[in-house]
Amino acid sequence: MTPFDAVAPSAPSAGAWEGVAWALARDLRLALRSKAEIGVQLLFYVIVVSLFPLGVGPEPALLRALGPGVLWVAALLASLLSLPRIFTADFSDGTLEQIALSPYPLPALISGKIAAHWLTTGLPLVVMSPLLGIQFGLSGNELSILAVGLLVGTPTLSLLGAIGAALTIGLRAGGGLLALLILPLYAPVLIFGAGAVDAVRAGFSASAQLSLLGAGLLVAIVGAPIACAAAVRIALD
Amino acid sequence: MRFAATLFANVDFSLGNGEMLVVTGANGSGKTTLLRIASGLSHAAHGALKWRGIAVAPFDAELRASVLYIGHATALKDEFTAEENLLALSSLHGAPGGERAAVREALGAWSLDRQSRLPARVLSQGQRRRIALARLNLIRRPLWVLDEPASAIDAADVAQLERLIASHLSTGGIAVIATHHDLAIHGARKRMLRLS
Amino acid sequence: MTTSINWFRFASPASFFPLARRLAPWFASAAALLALLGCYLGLFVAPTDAQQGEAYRIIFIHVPAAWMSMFIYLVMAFWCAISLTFNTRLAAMMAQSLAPTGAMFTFVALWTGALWGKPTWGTYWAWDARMTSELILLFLYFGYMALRNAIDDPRRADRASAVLALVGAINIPIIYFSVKWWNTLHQGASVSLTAAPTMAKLMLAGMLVMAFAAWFYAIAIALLRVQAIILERECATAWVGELAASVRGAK
Amino acid sequence: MSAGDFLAMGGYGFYVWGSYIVAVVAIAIEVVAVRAHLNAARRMPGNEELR
Repeated sequence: MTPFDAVAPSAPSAGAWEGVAWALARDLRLALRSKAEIGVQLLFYVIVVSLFPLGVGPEPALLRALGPGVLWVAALLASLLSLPRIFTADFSDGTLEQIALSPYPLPALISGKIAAHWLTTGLPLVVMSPLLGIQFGLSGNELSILAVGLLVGTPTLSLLGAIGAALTIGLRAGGGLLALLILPLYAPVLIFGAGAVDAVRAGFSASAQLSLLGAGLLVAIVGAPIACAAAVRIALD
Repeated sequence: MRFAATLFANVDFSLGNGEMLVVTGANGSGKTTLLRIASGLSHAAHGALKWRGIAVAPFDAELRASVLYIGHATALKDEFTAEENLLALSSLHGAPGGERAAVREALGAWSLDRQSRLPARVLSQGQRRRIALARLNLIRRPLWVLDEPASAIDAADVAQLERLIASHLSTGGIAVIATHHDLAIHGARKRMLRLS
Repeated sequence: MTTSINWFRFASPASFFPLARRLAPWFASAAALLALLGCYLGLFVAPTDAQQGEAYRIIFIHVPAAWMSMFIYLVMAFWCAISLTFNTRLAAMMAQSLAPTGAMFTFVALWTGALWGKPTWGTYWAWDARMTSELILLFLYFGYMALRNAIDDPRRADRASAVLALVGAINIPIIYFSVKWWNTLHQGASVSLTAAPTMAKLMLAGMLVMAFAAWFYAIAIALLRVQAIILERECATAWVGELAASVRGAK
Repeated sequence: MSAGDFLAMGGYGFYVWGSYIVAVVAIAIEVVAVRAHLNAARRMPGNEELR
């Protein structure tokens, strides 16, 4: 059997879903090996949110007005903080090269990595946010819209953030550069996420904001992995 | 080119089935860059990379399905055990089977049975190199691109490496190897390329 | 900016350098003349506005600067797309040479917008939809420039910043409409810059002349800066030597 | 329109001139910066002839 016969699956593009599955399973197992890190991300979210009442005072009406914005900005920062983890470790130990040279399509593999990043950083925020919302005196209805908004918004944050993380692989400029690149792109997600809770508070339905967040997510799901793949290949060149 | 400095120019070679190119040269002469270009990771400033006669861009799907690149980095995750690392890498490259049995057998071939359950971070650099080389037993690819494969491993393992490369070439495989050791590969059509 | 010249022939920095050298002064002088004409129209000829008195004369700087800040980012994204698809260094150099000018126009647009906001709304910063998205555009410019000089290898810098510029360009409309939605949601349709005073023909003429002045200025500055970038990046290659020989010959 | 009125700009002088001066200064800074950048590039090794 010459090596030529045993080449990898003939139609690599057919392997897209296996690629997603491979990356998701591998990154989740990696993340679960260092559970403490997930805890740190979550604690960062809690701390940032809890700092605001110290800054603006405990006055309930004010906290209610600030609540959604604070919870969403803190979610942005928590997501931003954990982005380098997607590529940096793999870049330094050489696995990113092997991933880029795999027959599976690179955007699929990267989607799996981003999904794993969301499950370990975005989802815990969604679960934690109603609890923190109570600190800000948000009503039950507002808390549920906050959680739903984060559920739809945080994957978009991971997807857009992954582009920035891929562009800054191996650069010594550090987190500041990543924040500068990505936070402007986060603005629409923040606007509609926090806007959804405000709409509900004012008695309107938040379906408009949530559907726009959903649309943003779909666009990001299609576009971000492709941009990330290009950025990873550029970084490996 | 690296940082806009030309490392080497008008290098031209083509390899057929069963042929091996050994690239030598001082450190910094561009051996790694040449190998990365050959494996489709990097761009060449000028000139083209052809696979099976067709010019291919970096990360070309056809080339990715045919190349096995082992660079300086061992591509091991510290949190994973030796076995898990190899399982992940072989399934990443869609190696047929890729189950634990083939992985254990490969680790055995490189006398790493006892270390197979240990997380990679506790292993020595030599052991990690051998795990990286164990991929040669697992992943079937026509084109091998190996960057200093014989570094940090002892004589017995170099012999194992030479046997693997010889059998790869005998079944019609191609190899591009950068190395300082003169690998004794008998009966293979060996070509030398020295980068000054 | 891509004039009718067959720029494929000038795709290599070597052949584009002399062209940039010759064209830059022409665009610069055109820009200067138009700017003078524009200022004359704006400050002397244009009538006083009924509602805003003389304050509206700021639009002759603000609106062209705002247009240019957006236009330059799109031209930058165009050159980045070219540099990624055709893998040409020169296209990436053009994008690199435009970014600082785009950032400057964005800053000027923000500054003049604030100074115009004070007399019209009473505050320098009223979170107006266009001004807020202009601010985010400034961050996009700084992001592009920061990424560029965070990467040492010029090749990677070109391609990575190109991807960023394209992702940014796709997001500009999204950012603009979401900020517009956010602004109307919170403030209702307050007076915003779009409700500029009814444009007497003379005012419009003044603004268009200033817009062209800004455009030619941007081309001139980009052509100057691209020469410096070409020299910096191509200085190792032989052609700079030959070029010097030809320049000596021509002198 | 006397020079005084012109400068006063109907009471909005500060804002109008504040805008025009900042624009001119910004452009001047950029022109100087680019010229310096070009001259520095010309003096780089390998470009001596182009000085």
